[in-house]
Amino acid sequence: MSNLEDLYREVILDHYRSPRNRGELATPPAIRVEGFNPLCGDEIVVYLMVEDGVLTNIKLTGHGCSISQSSSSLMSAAVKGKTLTQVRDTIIKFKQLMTVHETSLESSPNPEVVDVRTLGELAALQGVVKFPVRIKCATLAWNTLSQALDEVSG
Amino acid sequence: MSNLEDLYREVILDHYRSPRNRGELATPPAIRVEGFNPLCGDEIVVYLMVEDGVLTNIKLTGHGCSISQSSSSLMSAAVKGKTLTQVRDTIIKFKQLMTVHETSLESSPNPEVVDVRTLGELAALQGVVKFPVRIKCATLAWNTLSQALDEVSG
Amino acid sequence: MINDRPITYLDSAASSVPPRAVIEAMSRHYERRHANVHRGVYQTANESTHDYESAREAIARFINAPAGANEIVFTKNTTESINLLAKSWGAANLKAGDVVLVSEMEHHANIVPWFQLREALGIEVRFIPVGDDFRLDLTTIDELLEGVKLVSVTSMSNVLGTVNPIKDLAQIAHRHGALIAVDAAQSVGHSPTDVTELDVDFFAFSAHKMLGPTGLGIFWTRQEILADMPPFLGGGGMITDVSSTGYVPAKGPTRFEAGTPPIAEAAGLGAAVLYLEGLGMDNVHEHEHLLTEDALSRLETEFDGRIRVIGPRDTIARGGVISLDVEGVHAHDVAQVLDQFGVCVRPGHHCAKPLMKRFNLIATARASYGPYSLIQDTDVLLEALTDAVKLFG
Amino acid sequence: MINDRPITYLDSAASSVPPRAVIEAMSRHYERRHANVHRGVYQTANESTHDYESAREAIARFINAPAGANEIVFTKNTTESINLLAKSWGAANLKAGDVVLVSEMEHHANIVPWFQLREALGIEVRFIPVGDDFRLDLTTIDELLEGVKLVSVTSMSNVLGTVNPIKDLAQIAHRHGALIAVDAAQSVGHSPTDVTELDVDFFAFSAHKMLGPTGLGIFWTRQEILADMPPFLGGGGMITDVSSTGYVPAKGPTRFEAGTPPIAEAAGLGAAVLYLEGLGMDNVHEHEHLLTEDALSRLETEFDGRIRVIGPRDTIARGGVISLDVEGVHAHDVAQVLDQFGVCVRPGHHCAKPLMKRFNLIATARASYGPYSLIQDTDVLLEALTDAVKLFG
Ligand SMILES: Cc1ncc(COP(=O)(O)O)c(C=O)c1O
Ligand SMILES: Cc1ncc(COP(=O)(O)O)c(C=O)c1O
Repeated sequence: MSNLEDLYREVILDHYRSPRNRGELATPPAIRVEGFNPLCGDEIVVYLMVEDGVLTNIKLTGHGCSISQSSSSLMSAAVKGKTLTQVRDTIIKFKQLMTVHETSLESSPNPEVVDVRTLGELAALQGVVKFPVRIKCATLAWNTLSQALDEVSG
Repeated sequence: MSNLEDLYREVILDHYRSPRNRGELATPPAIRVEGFNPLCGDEIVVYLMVEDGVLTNIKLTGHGCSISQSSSSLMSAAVKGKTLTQVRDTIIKFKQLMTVHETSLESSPNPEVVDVRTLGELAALQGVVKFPVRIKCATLAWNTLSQALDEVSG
Repeated sequence: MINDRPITYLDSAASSVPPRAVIEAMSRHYERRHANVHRGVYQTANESTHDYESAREAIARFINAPAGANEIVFTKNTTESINLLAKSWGAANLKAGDVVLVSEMEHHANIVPWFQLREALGIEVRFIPVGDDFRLDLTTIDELLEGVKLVSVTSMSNVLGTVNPIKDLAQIAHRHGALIAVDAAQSVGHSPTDVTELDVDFFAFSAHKMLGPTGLGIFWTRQEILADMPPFLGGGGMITDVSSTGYVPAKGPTRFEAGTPPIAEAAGLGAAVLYLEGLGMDNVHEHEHLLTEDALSRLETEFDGRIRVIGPRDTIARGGVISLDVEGVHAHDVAQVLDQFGVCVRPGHHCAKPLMKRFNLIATARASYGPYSLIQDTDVLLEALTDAVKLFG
Repeated sequence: MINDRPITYLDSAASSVPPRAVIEAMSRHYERRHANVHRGVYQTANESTHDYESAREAIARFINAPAGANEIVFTKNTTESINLLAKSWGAANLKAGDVVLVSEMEHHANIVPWFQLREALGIEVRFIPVGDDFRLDLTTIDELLEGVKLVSVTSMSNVLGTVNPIKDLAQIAHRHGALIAVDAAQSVGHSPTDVTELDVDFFAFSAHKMLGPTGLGIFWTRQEILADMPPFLGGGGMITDVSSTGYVPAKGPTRFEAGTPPIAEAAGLGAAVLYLEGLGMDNVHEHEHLLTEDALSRLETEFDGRIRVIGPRDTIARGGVISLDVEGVHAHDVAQVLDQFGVCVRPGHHCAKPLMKRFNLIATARASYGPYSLIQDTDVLLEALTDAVKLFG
């Protein structure tokens, strides 16, 4: 059986209690995108500064459960200062980490596709896939970031 | 168990095949009332002549199943030429005959209330109560007659 | 058992008999997995949601919805599905003078909602006539389609058994710029369904006519159309936000699923789909086709013309619904006599009064087959009919 | 079983767990009596109709409808019942400027339909405020009732547990010439109900919250009002006649029951009513009252103020719904931890966003009792809550 320590790893609780990159950026020049999960009421606002193909700054506001909040905090730490290509790559990797095998509710991340060692702290979120309803919480920030990047590229 | 001979007595089949008092009366002086059973599509039109408190003539048109048709034919024979008081009395007796005891779908007519011997040919319809869905067929003509009498009395 | 005779169920067109697997799926749902759907975190709530959402996926697969489960809305029955079409899509897309083209063989469920829309908006409701061969008379279809915004027809008549050429109609409708809706209540449980291949726009049917439970209907439309349909019933589950000043409707099928949906019923439908897929819809169709062919030929030869079948004699494009008109015997009486033999058939206008009028009938006695029907059922039917004819001489 | 722990079901406010008698009544219906209702002649069709109509009678008795079963309409859930009220009675009797008075503690089911009517007709939707004591603030009720045609309030809040003074509100509403509708989803399965004594005009509730199945709701109104309500959904069963030019709606409750109704579900509801009558609604109420009193006092003393109950502390006019706000822990996380103990509670806004906003909350974790709840359930709940508080430190 899935168990709580898998979900609420120390790193996650730490990012929940002390979220990184909280705050706002002036728009413009920054862009601002909102994400919303109507089922649980979680909200996230992502502010992005992109200069010369590099995500130079990111800030977050919003509220939600420990998973959505820590995931957004972890995300901000993982993508800040990276090139857009690297950011997109990280998003893809994270989404793969969150993919449940259709055939089972008990899935674990797909080792062939994602090498968790390349994910750093983000790997702490891999326990979420054992709790399928919480995947939406973990991916909210990432989907919002994805949308923000689409706006950047036009 | 209920069985078919109880429902389709010879008298009933006879009235179905050779209905009495078919036809129409000129209105006025006659009055005309329609009855309709939306569930099975049975329709009946009753024409009544009432003179000095006596139902001097009755005619029927319409269509429906053997029970509704024979019941209307039997009714016309039973009430024609009777005083309105007698007619009302017959209607009440017939309705009692059709009353199912709430507690059982297998009911038979209530012998304390209706003396079937006073009903003449109408008694042939007593088998209908064993087939509760058909009671509506048997009472259609009678309800229509009842309504017509209400119109007579204003 | 009726009068010590086993029941011969020949009323599948009204409601099918769910197999044990379906009944058990629902009992199991209530016993072990019951909880309200969505918003839950705990295990049984997940399992409940899973039951509900996998039924949506099963149905999407079963009718081959191009964009899958996102196109499946659960309603309470076919009737609500068609009302949803009329009152959401119809009210938003039709205006006075626009024409909705139905047919003379429609069930009231595919007539009354359009009459209601006529009252509300002043649209015109036009009828495709039915020919003496009990089939749609399409000779003037191009004229009939003048001004038509929506064609809404049944895939199979619940009185005649006639199967309509939906794919052809879809082509013609689209050529005239009209959309096409299908009342598929009678066909989905009896033959293979492929909305993508039919190239239709809306599809409505009921779980209880395809071995599933009562209380659950299905509405399908293309994702693009669904996305633009305004909400219908308002309440919980169909919103993304509500404040004291307004509300924001949800996206996707849940926009049309206000309140607690028929969850256990969806679990039952999921099981019914698996059961039908196990049988194979081609096999179901072929099985019922053989039963129908056999019954029609015996009815023709064994009653000296005293029994008339109200429906096509040929069994190409014809389903296992056999409406009978017994000379001199009212349908109600036919059904009554048959009941004494344990034979369940349905007398009446079958909620298709315009069609009954077209053929000058008050009522027919209708026998209809399901996947579980056997040729022995027909034997008992014919034996009972013989008795009915005799009784009324 | 979850993590080898038995399930502690504390989510009855979302959906109750049907007892075996209810599940079996439905299975039996499908196995032995299933057939479509009405219009049938054969035995199983009669029995099916009998199941359906006796459920109508059982419900009429259970809520003491003055004119009996003729006043009971079956819908699919509370939400549809309120939509029926708004879209049939409301659309026919309200006009621009008329006011519908709801309260700040309503479920979306009793808000969104009125917002929809506001869009359609230009009515005003006004809110009775909720005080800091989590009860309706009725200090300005006479002013609030200015121009009001209908008061529509919940008998018990699904978030706060607050039981509203419906009888008083009915008197005040009637004095101002308004009618009163009650969203009784949360109360009917938990305390005695008497619509005659309450002297209300409309009543809406769901089978699945009173030990019955999903897919079935109930709408009650007085016979005189029902008689004048225009049809809502159109289709079979709700008409007396249909021709190619128009239709005549049926009289009585069936006018609002288009299509095949939830028949097996009605059989289940009939069994649920018998079951609840067997327990005695006074006993059910007393039982849940004791559980609630005990839980509230333990929550107060055992958590050093880290857990706040969002709802009245006193248990007079209060039901067994306990919403929790755990300091520093999101409701989603509370529910997740509780799930590991097999405890089923519901996190979220409970479809009452205006109320959540009123108290500046995003979500609560809600525990709720049913007739089958035990004090041991509370023990496990508190044990699990202790763990949650500890985990998030
Ligand atoms: C107070 C209240 N009203 C209405 C509803 C809606 O009931 P249903 O979802 O059965 O339509 C609920 C339950 O969710 C409720 O608690
Ligand atoms: C062709 C057709 N359309 C619609 C319906 C209505 O289905 P339901 O009663 O499940 O809404 C039926 C069945 O009665 C039907 O046979």
